[in-house]
Amino acid sequence: MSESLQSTSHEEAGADTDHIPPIVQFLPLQKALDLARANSLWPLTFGIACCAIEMMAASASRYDADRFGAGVFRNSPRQADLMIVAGTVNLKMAPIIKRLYDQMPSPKWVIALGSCAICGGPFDQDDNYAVLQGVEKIVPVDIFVPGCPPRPEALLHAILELQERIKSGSTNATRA
Amino acid sequence: MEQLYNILPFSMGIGTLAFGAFLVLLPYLISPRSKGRFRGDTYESGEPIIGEAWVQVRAHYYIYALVFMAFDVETAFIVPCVVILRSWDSWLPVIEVGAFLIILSLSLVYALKKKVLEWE
Amino acid sequence: MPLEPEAVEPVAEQKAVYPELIERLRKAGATEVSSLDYSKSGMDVDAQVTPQSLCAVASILKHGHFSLETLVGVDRQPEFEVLYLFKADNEGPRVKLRAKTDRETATLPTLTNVYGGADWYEREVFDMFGVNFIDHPHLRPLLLPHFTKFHPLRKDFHGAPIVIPEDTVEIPELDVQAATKLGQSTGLRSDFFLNMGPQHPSTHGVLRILLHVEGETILGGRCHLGYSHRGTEKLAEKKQYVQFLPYTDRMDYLSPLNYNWGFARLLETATGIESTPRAEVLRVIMCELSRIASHLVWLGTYLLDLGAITPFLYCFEDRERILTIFERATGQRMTTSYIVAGGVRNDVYSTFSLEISELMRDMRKRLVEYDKLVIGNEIFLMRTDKVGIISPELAIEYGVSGPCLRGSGVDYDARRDEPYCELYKELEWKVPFETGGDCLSRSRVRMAELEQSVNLVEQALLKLEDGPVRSKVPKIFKVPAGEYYSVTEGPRGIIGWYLIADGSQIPYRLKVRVPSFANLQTVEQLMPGTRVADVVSILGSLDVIIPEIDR
Amino acid sequence: MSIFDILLRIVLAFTAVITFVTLNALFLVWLERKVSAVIQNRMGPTEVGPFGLLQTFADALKLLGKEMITPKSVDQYVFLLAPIIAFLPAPLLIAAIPIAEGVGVSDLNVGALYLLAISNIALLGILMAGWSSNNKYSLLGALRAVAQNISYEIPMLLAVLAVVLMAGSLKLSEIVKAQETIPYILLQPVAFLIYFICSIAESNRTPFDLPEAESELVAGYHTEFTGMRFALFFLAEYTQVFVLAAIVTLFFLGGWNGPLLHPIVWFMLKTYLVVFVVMWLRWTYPRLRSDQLMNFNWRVLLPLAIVNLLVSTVLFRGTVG
Repeated sequence: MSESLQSTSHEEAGADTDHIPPIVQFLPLQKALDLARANSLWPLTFGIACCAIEMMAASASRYDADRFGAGVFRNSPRQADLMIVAGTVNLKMAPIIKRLYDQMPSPKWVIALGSCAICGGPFDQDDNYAVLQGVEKIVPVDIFVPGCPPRPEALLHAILELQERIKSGSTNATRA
Repeated sequence: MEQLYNILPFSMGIGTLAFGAFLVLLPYLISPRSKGRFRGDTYESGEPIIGEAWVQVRAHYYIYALVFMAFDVETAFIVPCVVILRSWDSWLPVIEVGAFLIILSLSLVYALKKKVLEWE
Repeated sequence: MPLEPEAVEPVAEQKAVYPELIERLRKAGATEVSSLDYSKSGMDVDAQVTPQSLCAVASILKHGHFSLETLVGVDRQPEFEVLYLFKADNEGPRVKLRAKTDRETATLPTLTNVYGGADWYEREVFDMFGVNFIDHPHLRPLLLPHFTKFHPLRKDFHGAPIVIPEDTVEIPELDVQAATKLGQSTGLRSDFFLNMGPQHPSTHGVLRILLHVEGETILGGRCHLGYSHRGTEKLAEKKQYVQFLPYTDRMDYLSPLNYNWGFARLLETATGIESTPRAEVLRVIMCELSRIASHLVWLGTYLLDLGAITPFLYCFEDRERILTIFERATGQRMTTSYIVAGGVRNDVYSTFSLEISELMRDMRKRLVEYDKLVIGNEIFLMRTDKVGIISPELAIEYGVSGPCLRGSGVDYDARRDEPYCELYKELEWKVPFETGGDCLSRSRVRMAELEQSVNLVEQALLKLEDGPVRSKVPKIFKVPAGEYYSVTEGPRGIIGWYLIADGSQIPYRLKVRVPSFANLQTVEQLMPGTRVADVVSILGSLDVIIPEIDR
Repeated sequence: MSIFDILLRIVLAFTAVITFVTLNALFLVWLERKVSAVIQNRMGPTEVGPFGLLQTFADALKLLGKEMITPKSVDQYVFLLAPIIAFLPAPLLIAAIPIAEGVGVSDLNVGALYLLAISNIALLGILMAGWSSNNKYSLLGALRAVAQNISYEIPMLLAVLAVVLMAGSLKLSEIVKAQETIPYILLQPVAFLIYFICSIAESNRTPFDLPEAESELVAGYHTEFTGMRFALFFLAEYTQVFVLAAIVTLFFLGGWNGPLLHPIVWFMLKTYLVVFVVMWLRWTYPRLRSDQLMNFNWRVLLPLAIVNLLVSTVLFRGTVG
């Protein structure tokens, strides 16, 4: 138990080395792929707490994330591009999130939805024994969405923002 | 043209295999790769797996397959009979097909009675 | 600071409310049996039991058809005390048993032989206080990860650094054995273990069920909880009463208002503050709306579990309309913190009644549609009829409540049988119940409840008269020392709050009795013999909320 | 005709078929999303291209640029081959379907049998996928798929035979020609129903989508497949839906027969109408349970199909002879 899961991955998370760049690097192709990736963000069906309900609302009729191509919720991480961490991550859940993130194929992105996923939210007491103070400690996060829980519009905005960043090649996954 | 018809499925199949292989291999060149620690783990709702999925399959499934084989082959036998029914001006093929189908249904009743077709 | 367990004044000398019961409890070995004032403490009978007599006393209660509502562990410093809360069906008394154990040995006999439903409760106490229950069939951590070495609700525990060791990737052999134990192994090598959850579309959050499967038939299964455990009960011991209110929203995020009300009612029973008439009406309206919204989510997600996607979107659209009203009235869509001790936080906006009555009109039409198209659907009937039958006995033994209990033919609803609001007595409505006990019955009960809630809201709107929405509440909110219990009926069942106050601004111990906990516990009993698809159907029909269970 | 000529024809035909398969699948996925959106009071894809038409192109391109993960514990070669095998029948089927008199890659004289036989290759791919993944969800999905497909195969074949009986040929164009005056849906309504139900089951669509039952098995047999491998299963599935609709059109709806409009237009109209109905069903119904599905086949559909064939044989002989 010399090194803990969270410290190693934190180092990985910060660096670009989490992704190995493709063998063939050809700028127009890369641009085209980035454009396609931006417009087809399939989220992983994955809700932990309150925010998950707002995530569901964002995919329901009124907000309809499918308009932006982000409505195809995939249950298997193997087919998902976007992990939306919606809810409080505690120390029992953290290894699972790390595992799911690893199982997703590259390039992949993470949205931390809600205060709990950002920093522990209302459960951020100094001596809280259960709640991980921010999901960034285990997986690299691209977009943080504040709120408790954030409104569905906020999630849509985050998706649009992520799309812009993917197109401009400035996310954790496509920077390499 | 006849020639073309005969080799068409075959050549089509070869082409499709090649196309499929191309599609499957191309991403190895143009996609980035990740190197997470659990990348190659079998997915099972995010938990580590207990045991393999390659377990023994019950003999029941085998019987199931046998029943299917019986029915499918029998059905295939009717095909020529049915096709030429139109050009034969006789009740003989009708009686033959009828007898065949009745035997088939009897075997179905038997299989149902023996509960071979209960799926679990 | 050590606390006297006998903080509440016993009223035994005035009048014993249930003399016969008290006599029988005494005979079975209970000491210090006394009756309490229900209106002040929420309990009728209080009895001290020794570890030796615990099972005998509980057996008496079991024969009297009491259901085990919850276990409350308390660190009395130095000794530990475990409170067993029982409830008789309908108008019967609520009974509290108290068993003590000292800090060093920390052992008590298990109650699982008498009440099967004690299983998870004892595991939770084991988790939180380190109390061992002798002969418990599966005394493993329930909410905490198996690698933690601390007991957070002990008073001498002051936080621990959050470290996730690497060896969490190994599944403990004990868990595997436990899943096997529930099913009988067939001796073939065709059986395997299947993890359902924590990331699974139909576990409604982060529940994990370890299934022991052969083909598609389930031999046995164990639930693993705690993937959303947030230490709320420990936090409560650091927060002032007023500050704790927002945390109640986040337990059951589908019906936060019902939780708000439960907590407000607890504080009102404890301090004697009364809410205003207008606030009472507003509470009923908001909570019934909340119940509608919650049941709509259940309907949508249940159909999603059964493979139909479209109803989910319709239900969510209807729910959105309710949330819009919540947002205008309370400022938040989901985490409302609206109902506070002494009333509600603020008055509603001018077109409130108009909007709601319009919504309710539309709701009635939609309910007819749902009933015909969804609940009447042939495939839906095939998937739910005679699946996952909870017998009334099992329901009572496990402390099942809410629509699940009423689906099993037990006619109990706290709104009617323990009226915590005068309005429920005045309005015209009925408690729907079905006798099948299967998924279909539970579904039908919820559909009927939707209709009743619409009824209630419409009638309550007519009673909405002008007036203050909050009575006078002291600036510094203190609760007099004592033990209080209060019960409200949420969309999923009984929400109970057990408070041990020491007279300060901070609770000494606050325990929430959540309905999903008991409801979910039955699933381990229902699973063996069914198919994988049935598990999904059963889970959906129980309508559990995981963060509420894990807290 | 020289070898070169034949080769050129084959290459041309192949290119045309593959292009059609791909474009058609992309269009159908788009259609599915739009149809579901309309049914669910939503908009569906709107942002990428006009009416979101390019949405599925973006999806496909994205999948092409996605990492291929081969999990550690899989059976490597089978795992690699499975999606390709599953995709194999798609072009083969399209190639055998005539879309109008003389229009089409080839019009085999055993067309009806050929279509039914070839479409089952996909099942092999599914079984390979499920077994090689070494994943329990996949395994259960594959077992379900095999059991379901082979079960529904028999009544389906019997239903087709009833049609063949009327037309007296296995050649697809002959079958269409025989329906010039009256489509077989009117003469053989029971066979139509049986065939339609069975073919929905064969293509694993709701309410028979048990092999990939999302709420139980996460993603069923293709749980472990990433990127393009997963896309191949998708391509295969949607082509199968198109083929099933085309067969329904050819066998029961009179194929390209119809007044005023061009035959090709008629054929496409009818086919996409059937596709729409299949989608409509998907977005309306819940899913059956595996044992209920099997019982429905062995106890209802199969006896019904046998009786139907028996009765039509007798009636046909009686009226014709």
